[in-house]
Amino acid sequence: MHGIDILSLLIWLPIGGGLALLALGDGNARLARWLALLVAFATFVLCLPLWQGFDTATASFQYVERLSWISQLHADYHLGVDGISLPLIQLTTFMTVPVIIAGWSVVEKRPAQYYAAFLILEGLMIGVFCALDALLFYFFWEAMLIPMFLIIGIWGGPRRVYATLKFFLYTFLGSVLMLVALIYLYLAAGDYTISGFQSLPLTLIEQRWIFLAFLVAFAVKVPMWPVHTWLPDAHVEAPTGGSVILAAIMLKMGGYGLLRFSLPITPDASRELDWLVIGLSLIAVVYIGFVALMQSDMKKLIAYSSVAHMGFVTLGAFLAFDIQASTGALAGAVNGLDGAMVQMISHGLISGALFLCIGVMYDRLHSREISAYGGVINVMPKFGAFMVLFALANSGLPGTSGFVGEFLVILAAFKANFWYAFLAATTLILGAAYTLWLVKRVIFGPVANDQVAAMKDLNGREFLVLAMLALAVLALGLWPAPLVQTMEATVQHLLQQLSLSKIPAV
Amino acid sequence: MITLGHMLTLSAVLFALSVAGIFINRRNVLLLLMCIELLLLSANFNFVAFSRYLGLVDGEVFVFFILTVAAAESAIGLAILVVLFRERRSINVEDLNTLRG
Amino acid sequence: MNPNLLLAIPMLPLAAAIIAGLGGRLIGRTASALLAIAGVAGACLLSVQVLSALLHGAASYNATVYTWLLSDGVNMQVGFLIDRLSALMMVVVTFVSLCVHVYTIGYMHDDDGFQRFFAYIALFTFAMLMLVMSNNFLQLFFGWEAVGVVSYLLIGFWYTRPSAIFANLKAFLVNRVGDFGFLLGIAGVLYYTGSLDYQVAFDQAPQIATHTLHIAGTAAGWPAITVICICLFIGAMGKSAQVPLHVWLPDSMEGPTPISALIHAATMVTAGIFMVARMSPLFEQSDTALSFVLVIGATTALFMGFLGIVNNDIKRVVAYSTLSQLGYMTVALGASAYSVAIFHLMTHAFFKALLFLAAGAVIIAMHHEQDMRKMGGLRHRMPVTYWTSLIGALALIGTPFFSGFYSKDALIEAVHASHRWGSGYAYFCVTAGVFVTAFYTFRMIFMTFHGESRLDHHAEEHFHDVGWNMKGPLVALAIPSLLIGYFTVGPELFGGYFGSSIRVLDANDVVAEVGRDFHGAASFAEHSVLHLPLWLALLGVLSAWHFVLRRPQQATAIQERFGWLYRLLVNKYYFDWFNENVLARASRGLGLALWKGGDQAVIDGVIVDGSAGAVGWIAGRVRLIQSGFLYSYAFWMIVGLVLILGWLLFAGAGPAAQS
Amino acid sequence: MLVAVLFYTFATILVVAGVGVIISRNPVHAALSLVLCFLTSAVLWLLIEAEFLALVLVLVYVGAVMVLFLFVVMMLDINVEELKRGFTRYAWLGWLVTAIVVAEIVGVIVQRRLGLDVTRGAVPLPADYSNATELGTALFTRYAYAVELAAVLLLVAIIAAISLTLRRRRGLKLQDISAQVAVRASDRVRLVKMKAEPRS
Repeated sequence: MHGIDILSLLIWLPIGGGLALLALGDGNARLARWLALLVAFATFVLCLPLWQGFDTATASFQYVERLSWISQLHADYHLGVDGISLPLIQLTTFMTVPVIIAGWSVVEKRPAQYYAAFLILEGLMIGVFCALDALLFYFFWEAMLIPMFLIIGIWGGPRRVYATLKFFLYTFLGSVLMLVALIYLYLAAGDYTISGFQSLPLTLIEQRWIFLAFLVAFAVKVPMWPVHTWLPDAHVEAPTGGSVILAAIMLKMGGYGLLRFSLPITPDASRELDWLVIGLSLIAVVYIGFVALMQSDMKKLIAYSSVAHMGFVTLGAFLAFDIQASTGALAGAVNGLDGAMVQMISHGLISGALFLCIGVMYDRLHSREISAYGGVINVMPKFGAFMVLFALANSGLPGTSGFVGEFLVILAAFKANFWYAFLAATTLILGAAYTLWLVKRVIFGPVANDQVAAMKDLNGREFLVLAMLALAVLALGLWPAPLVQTMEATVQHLLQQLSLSKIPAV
Repeated sequence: MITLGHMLTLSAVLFALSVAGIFINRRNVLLLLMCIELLLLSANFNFVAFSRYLGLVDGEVFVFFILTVAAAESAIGLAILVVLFRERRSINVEDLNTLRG
Repeated sequence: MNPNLLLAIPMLPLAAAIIAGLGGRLIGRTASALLAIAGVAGACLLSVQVLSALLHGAASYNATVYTWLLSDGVNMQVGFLIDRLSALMMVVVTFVSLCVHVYTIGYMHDDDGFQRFFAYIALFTFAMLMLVMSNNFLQLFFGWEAVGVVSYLLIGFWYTRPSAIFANLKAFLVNRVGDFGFLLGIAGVLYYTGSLDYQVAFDQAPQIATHTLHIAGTAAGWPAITVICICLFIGAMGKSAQVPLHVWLPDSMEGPTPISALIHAATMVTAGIFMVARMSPLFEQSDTALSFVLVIGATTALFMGFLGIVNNDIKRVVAYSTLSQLGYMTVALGASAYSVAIFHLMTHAFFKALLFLAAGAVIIAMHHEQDMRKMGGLRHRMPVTYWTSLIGALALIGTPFFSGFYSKDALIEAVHASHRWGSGYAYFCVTAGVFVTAFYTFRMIFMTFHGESRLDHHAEEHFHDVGWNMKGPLVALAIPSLLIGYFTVGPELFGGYFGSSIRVLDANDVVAEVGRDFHGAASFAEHSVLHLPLWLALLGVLSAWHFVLRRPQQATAIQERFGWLYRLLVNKYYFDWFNENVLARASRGLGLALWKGGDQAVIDGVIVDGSAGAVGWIAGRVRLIQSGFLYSYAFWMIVGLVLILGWLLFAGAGPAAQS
Repeated sequence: MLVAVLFYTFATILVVAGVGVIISRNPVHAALSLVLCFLTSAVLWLLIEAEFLALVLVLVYVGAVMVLFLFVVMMLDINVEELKRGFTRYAWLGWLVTAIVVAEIVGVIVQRRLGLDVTRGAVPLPADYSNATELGTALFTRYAYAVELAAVLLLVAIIAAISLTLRRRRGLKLQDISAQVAVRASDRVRLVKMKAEPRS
């Protein structure tokens, strides 16, 4: 694959498009929209050939590009994808398109800059997933915060300053610890290659500290309990598109980091401290489930539901050690890792779709309060159908993507410990309770008031966006095999990595 | 014969005097500036002494620079003092507490 | 068997559902209805063909349609297992569904959601077929949840009614409690057998029995098979509405009546029974789990029957009857008489669907009046409905030669023959249940069709008998309700019909024991004269006649005399009260406490704002050092100097050592 | 011997003058004492053969800096009485610290010596030695860059001092030459064409 550097193109095309939009200015909103859509769509289309040439039989990185970047620090511009990052990149390019369309007629304040921020964000996020050099990874990781910060801070709601500050400080705190860990690893390894880090022997004490530093960074991003409180605030204040990207992709960075850094770099510390991650994940599932039940703000409810669902990602990722402890073998651990990955993709689609749905309602009524709505389906039947579908998907209905990840993780959890599975499975009840109670109060029932009565059903643009996502959710739910097939080799390789001790023999 | 010890002791006394001056004259900015000059002089004494007793000219070069800096410092210090006095009609340090939140 | 034809069975209703659902507006009402009916009729015909092929000796079919997911060597797939058990279920499902489809044309005629309704019930048929045709646990769970969702959508079909959307949420959540257990059970099966395939799992059932699972404090641990079976049965309890997860079924009557007939009487609620029968190789390994099944089923059978006595809503009476009958089936499962359970499931599907549809006809005729106290004397005004309901009622109470008789009598005999822990209690419950069943069934028949007309002005004005598109299905269902037991009891129960699809250990085989006394369907009926249940049923009918028609005032008197009992029954044993005021309120309270107390007070308040506050506090202290006074800085500098010089002077080893 | 006598004499004057700087209430007296300090210091530096610096000290300090001080003291209308209000509460602390510092420095010099022979005299210089030449050679060769920097520093100090003390008086009439050059005719004269108004 030496014809075109497709990964670089994926990263820099949206960024270039974003810069072009910035240069274009806000004068011509119409042109800006179409240009943004064109770029987003082109990026999505560009991503498709990746699957064509992707070899699912190998766990090694593909489409690798490597140029010297900062030679004094031995940091390279080093890109590549494997079975874990490829689906996430595809998700990123896929979700950006509806986000652009969703802002079509709604964003009036500085439209070109709005789209530019999203396109630049897209490029940076793809960069995070592609980077094979830790410093490059860190560069993208931090740079990504800036457009998001601006999106919430400029186009956000009334308490946006508080929310952005909280968002920024939380994530920054984690990132700084990660940087310390990366520098330590760099000093030990001599360069910043991630695969070099993965094969680096480390003593248990070193691993513990590195693991904890990584854990803080990624736990904030996921977010895991108890560092999740930035998420509801950020979501509530963010514009619809911001919420979608935040929920659909940025949260995945945490899960991706755990799979890419924590587990392979510090397998022994992961083994030792897996109880911590599993405990926090289960708390997230149960505790947050109850908290979500009582939310009166729709976006907050979905935000909390995201925390609970991401609990499955972290749970699935760390089950391998307990499975080994309880059954003496690693059989079934792949289920957990596969489940974590599928859950990430699926949650990206579903939570993105739900935030878009809330955005559709917000555009009409300018309220996110559940009590302001009621009987929406009477006036918006098409919308109601979509909303019910996504709500059911969110509560893990088989046949939708929401089921696949949870199912796999619960299967694996049972192997690790009956009570893990028991607590994780409570999501069946809690997830259904908070999601469908929301549906009952908002969608069903008699028309609540005159404002609801005046709501117009979906227009073509909104219909297109939701239909796209609905198809993706159903397709993934009815036939997840291709997705799992893509990452199988990588996940097996990851399992092998984390099952081998890295403590140097004395 | 003037030994190194003589010069250093004299310098120490000057230094201590200037420090004491900063304590004693804590109200008057002008006197504080003078004490600083005295302080720099005591440092210069050391430079000169070591330079001569080690036979190295570099110490004296540094004295030269210190004199330069001291001159610049006193020029600006006095300028500030003048501005200050215009604004406040006072050079009492205790009146200068605007920055104390 | 031709795989493509098998695939066509669920796909026909699915295609109809998709077209009617997405393009209903486009193709219009009639076309949607016809399409759905055609789809289901095709499925029904093919199912009958499959069943007859199996009866004529065709081998069972077990194959994969496609691989859903392959993870870590666990092959999760969608596939079909067509044996006599599933074929029987397919026929029952498609036949009842077909009747309901036809009936719906009349029942939903005036409703705006006509096409939507057809889409839903066709979708339901698809989901139910996927459930019964499955050859693995995963697809079973798929169908299981899918029928639950369609049920959710259909109970809330009239979504503007607050009671309907309350009922559908309740139904879904209660079912989810069951699914919670079910999913754990499936995970357990995978854990111990390494496969989700029925055949693999069932073949390994004895091996599972050797494992123990350490889940609670006991050092010995629990037998794994018992845990798995109880988990699976919790799923069945949710779907088949067993105590205490039964609370959703009476409320589900908020849905349109055809749905009550199809989903909440004939098919979906029996999915749990089907599932346990399907899992017979697993359940047979655990006596404890079966005793649990037995006791739960017996409790449901008797105590839910009582509730039918005090209810005046015609649909709810039938609903409680359904609960009670589901309890009967569960008892049969618990007594290892799986074939009897399925047999009762089948006969019940016909006569209960019939009763529901008849009730629906009455409701339509009465212009949406459901209160039996406002009915009476309808037998002359709607004769077809009357006679068909009478057939249904007689079948339900177990009149000899009617279908329900064979299944119920065999069931009671089987329980009688069982020696499992709890079988004594179960036998008492099912026998007493016969009286209760007869009493509430005929109370309903008498109140609705006999006696003086108590119609109010509104109903009288709008009264009109229903058309043949509704009567036709009644007749179509009445025929099997009357006859099917007579013709199938011999082969199905005692003729080894189910073959290897139901596996019973010899020690538990109560059906075989009952079968020793079986000498043909006719003599089975004649022998019933010697058994208690027949007389209890007769007593029940007579009591109903006495209290409803002859001396209604006595009923009122008893009601007043035993006020506490009446209140207990009217309040449905306070299950709903408990759920709403204790469980739901506690959940909401917990949610609020965790949110306000945990998230906002502790995490945001103490940790997040607290750390910010701590930084601010420290900064406030440190700031004081920055006093802005030159002499203070000078002082500290000098102090530092003094310390350094002091160190130089007094420290032991230093540069001074050399001179 | 003569050198020793001179040293002790001037050292005593220096210390006394230093004390005078810090304890005199009147800034003019303090400044004059400081001038005396610098003069005696210059003498002492001459004694150890640092001629050039001694001269620079006199020229720069006494001639320029101290004059500046005196100017400022006299220009500002300082309320001497207010500043005279005795020593501060912490004066005793100042004296104490001073005593400790002197004692410690002397102790360090005498006792620990820092690897030096403090009883040694200065390095004897050859007869044709020129302090100015040596210093100049060092300054303009090895320290050329630093000299440049020092020059810049002084320039900055000049500009800073001027700009700080520069007073813009209100109401002062000055030419704005750029505005004068940039003016256009149309700003000054407007030709208005209008009909003659009828005489009322």
